Amino acid sequence: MNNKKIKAGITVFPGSNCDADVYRVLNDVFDLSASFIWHKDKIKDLNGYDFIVIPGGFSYGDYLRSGALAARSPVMEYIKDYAYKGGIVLGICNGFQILLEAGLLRGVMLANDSLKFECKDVYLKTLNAETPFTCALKKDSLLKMPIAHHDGNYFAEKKTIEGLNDKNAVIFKYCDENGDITDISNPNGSMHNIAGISNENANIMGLMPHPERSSEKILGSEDGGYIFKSIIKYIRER
Amino acid sequence: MSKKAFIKIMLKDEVLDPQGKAVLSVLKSSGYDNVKDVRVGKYIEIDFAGEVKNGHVNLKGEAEEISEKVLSNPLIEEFTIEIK
Amino acid sequence: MSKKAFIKIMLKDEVLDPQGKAVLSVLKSSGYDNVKDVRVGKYIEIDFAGEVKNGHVNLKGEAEEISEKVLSNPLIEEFTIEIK
Amino acid sequence: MDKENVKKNDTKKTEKLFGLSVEEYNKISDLLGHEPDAFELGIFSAMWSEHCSYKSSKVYLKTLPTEGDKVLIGPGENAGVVDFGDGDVLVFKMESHNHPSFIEPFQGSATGVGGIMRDIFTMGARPVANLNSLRFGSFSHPRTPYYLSEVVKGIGFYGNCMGVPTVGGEVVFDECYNDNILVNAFTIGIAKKDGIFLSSKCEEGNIVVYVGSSTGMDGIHGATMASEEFDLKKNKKRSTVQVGDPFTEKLLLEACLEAMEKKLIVSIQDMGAAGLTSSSFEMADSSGKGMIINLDAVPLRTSEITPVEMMLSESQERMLLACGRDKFDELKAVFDKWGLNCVEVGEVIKEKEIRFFYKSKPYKTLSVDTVVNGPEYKRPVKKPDYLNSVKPLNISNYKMPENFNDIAFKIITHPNIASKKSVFTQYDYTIGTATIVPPGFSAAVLRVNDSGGGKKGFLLNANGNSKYTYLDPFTGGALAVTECARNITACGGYPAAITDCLNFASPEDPEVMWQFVNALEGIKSAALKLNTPVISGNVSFYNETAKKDGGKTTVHKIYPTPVIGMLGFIDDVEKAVTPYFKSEGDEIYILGRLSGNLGGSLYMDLEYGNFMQKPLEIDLDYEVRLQNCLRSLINKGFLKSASDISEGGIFVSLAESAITCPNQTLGFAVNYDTLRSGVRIDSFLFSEFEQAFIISIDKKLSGPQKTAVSEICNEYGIKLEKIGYVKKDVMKINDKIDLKSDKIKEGYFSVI
Ligand SMILES: Nc1ncnc2c1ncn2[C@@H]1O[C@H](COP(=O)(O)OP(=O)(O)O)[C@@H](O)[C@H]1O
Ligand SMILES: [Mg+2]
Repeated sequence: MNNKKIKAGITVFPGSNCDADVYRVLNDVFDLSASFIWHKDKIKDLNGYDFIVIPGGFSYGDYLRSGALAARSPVMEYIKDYAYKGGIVLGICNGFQILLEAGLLRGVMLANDSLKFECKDVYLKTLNAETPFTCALKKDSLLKMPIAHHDGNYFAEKKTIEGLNDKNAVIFKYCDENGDITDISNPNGSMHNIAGISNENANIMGLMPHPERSSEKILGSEDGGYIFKSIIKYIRER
Repeated sequence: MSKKAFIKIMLKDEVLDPQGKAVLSVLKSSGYDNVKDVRVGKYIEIDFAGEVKNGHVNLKGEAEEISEKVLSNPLIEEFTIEIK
Repeated sequence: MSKKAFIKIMLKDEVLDPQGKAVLSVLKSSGYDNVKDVRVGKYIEIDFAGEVKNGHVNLKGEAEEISEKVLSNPLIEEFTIEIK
Repeated sequence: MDKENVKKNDTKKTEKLFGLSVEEYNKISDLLGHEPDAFELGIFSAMWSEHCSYKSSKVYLKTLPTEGDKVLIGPGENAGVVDFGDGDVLVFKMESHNHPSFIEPFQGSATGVGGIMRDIFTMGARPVANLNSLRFGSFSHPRTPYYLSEVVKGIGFYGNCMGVPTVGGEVVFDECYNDNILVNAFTIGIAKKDGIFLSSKCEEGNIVVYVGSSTGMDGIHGATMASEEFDLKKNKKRSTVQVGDPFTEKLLLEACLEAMEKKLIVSIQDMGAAGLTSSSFEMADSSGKGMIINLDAVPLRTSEITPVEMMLSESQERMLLACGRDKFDELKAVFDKWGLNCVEVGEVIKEKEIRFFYKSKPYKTLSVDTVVNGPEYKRPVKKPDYLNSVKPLNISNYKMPENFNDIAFKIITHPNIASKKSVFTQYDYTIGTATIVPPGFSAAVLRVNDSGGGKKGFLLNANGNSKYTYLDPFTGGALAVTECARNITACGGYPAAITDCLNFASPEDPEVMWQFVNALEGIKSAALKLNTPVISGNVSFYNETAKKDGGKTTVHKIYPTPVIGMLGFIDDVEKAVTPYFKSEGDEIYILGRLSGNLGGSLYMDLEYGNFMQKPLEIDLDYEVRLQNCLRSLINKGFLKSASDISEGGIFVSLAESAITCPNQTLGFAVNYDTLRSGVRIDSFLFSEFEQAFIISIDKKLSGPQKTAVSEICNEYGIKLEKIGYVKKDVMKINDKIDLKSDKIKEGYFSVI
């Protein structure tokens, strides 16, 4: 599939607001063919897409709980279908929250321990570099990316965490600029500094920081671009 | 004996409830057709220390004061308190 | 006749409640010394349409379904329902 | 609302006039030929309120410079429009939401942000950045933490949910705002030059369409309330809080832009203050037309609402628009897609009147001209008495402090100086992938993502200095403009245009009016000289509160607080310069001239408890040369950093340049010859708003390059003086200051 442009679908819920940024980065920076999937579109299946991004924002205002209402909207049935069949799904920020609420990933997001919205650069440590989302990285690579969220405080029962660890499904953890995973480098109180996790098969990943906002040097970091480069590499090579 | 205050805080009727509105629209689109309206409020449980010196009555007073001054904005919200 | 469901959603005991913690610290620093603990949850009122065809029992069932599937996240929250 | 008619000249009932004076009431009766009934009175009181009619400020606002080669649309529309080249335009405005934020800081500030964004997308522009300028009471006042935290949360709640980055602003604490906080919100949007929408384009036969949220009882009489002095006994007015729903506004934004793109809208006006009243009358008036409005069709949230309440409701997230009858179905399909109301509520007619229908019957008819052409006053002015005691400062009358390290630390950790990081990290400033220089530095720098690969960008800054305006209204007004320009120039940008938000006490007080008139003169002079026309703005009067202090009632007035929001341009965002030092060893210079005037400074306040002196006046001709010189040096790539000298003086400027560097802690060693300059060391360190910049230059600059730098300075007639070097970890100035950068940094970042 080398000559064809990779096709990406970007879901749009009422209240999504990082959809345009992801669209621009995928099309203009990575030269893919990305298009929007409006939550009400009558799509029978999503097989035409090489991967799906659930972008950030405030779907349904994030009322009730972040991501909760979007997770229960009809298009998620198709996403679930797509994902169960092995399709690649990346949820960023609110997209991560939606994946959790939809049960595609395990655990929940609580309010940041500061109880405040936090917008700032963080460092991430790559724990697993053998996923579609990280295969262009090396294990332990450090990435600088911005976060911008109010509910990024990952929480799960002990059993779930053990499960994640067993399956190598904790993909990214918050760390400091030296790669040390410390309390101080944890921006939101997230359990074990978890910033990004996948499902068992590693075809679904949720990530709190924004790779689309850190894919160009002029924006202060190109590190987020590795997430997209990984997906591209994986698709090209599979 | 330890006592608890249960405080329910709702937006006043005439005040817009964006959360309720959003929940309503999702319920409708999920086929719950006979849902007519949804209002979302807060529920707060306050646990008072072991020895409540001044008894039940004052506890209610204290809970009222807390509700009015700290927990709610009387301009847009109203609260009800139960002591158990 | 129109019916209402009153749904209380609280975080499970073992889940940390940062909002409750924040309220607690505000109360303490405002001199409410005998407040021991605060938990913050949600209170949701659902108004069902004028004619409830299937009566009381099913309404409760419907409210339960809504609470479980839409309103709460069973991983961290638990709910109680009252129909009036 | 009271259904009973108000009797002429019955002064006991003036409260029921909703802020109208008895004379105004009588004039309305004359115009109508009868006593206004409740409906008419409601409409007039809203449209003739200070907030909607600008009756006290209009005559003066007309004198502002509003034209320039880049200005496409000046004041008068929902927002001003500036040409950005390549077919792009920028649309911006600033608005106050002071009173609602005081009574409900979270919702008040949130709806303030929502309101200003609506002003921008009404014009067809997609909002791309927000700023906010905030004033709270004394930092130690018990209510201040509450206001600060709620206001910031409210702003973040709305802006973050909308997906519009909040990239800058200011936060000031002063006792004078204890009972009147100020929340001024600024939004800028981008549009195509041929994609601008106006409220003045209604054509006969168009249908009038209501879109967005339903109408409820919120915010009724908001417009008149904002125009009345706070008064303890008027607490009952406090039932008028509006609740913001940014989620709905996001949908409204997308729906409006989609409908505009599809050319389904002829004319559009947001429903802001005085909701349906102002939007319908203003749209009719600016189009030279009239309307039929069918009140039965207005989407309602509650059935128990009277016609006048419908007209006055300030429910948020609503718009009124006119569209061709043949386009309505298509229009409705767009709003349906976004799940929003889209209802035909009337028709545009030729006769300049609004005919209301209610319960399927004609209800009332009002002449558009009569309602819209409210009074216009040239209110009495009087120079305030206190100004007679504000004299130039002679610092030699004040004993030199012993320990400069202490006072320096006190200044850098003063809440008005210390970092506002804990504020702006609650705002999403990275969304949009356009923020090149984030908040925390001089001006925000943004790029344009679909400029076809070009590197052009724009800069934004907001500033006001109420203490200086209090001490010298003219200078304060001029300073607000100049300081914005300094911040923009220090990044390498060209100041282009401004918006203003003029926050004052009661215009019925001649002394306040004097402050207003003179501050406006200052803004005018600076805007003319710096070539930054005023393209939009807002006036907020009555920021004062009557309080009973021991039986006696005193009126607490805010300092006159004109705030300026400025837009600047830059050709290449990659060439933007930041204010912080870059590497050890770089040379530090002062570009410009120092006056050493400590009048009105924070130093005088903190060290001597007296700041009632005349502040430094601005030489605007020199200022223009200075900024041109600086920009020229930046454009040639000679500078590694540039920072203006604002509150706290040179010490603060140097210290911030050292500690705000993102990935290292720098310091400096500075030596300034006080003997030769004849300026006392404290005057050197702490005099504020000097007409000078602190710049740093690579020590490895070649001889010819250094010559080029001098030549540029000579060409503009600007002095350049080397004062030291960038160091690591320590801050040293003469033998007076010797501080650890870490300690300063820790203090600076932990106060707020
Ligand atoms: N309310 C606010 N919202 C966003 N940014 C803010 C706010 N207050 C201050 N800032 C940011 O903090 C920085 C310093 O502000 P200020 O001290 O007013 O700067 P200056 O004196 O250079 O104008 C600026 O980048 C400004 O945009
Ligand atoms: Mg400033």
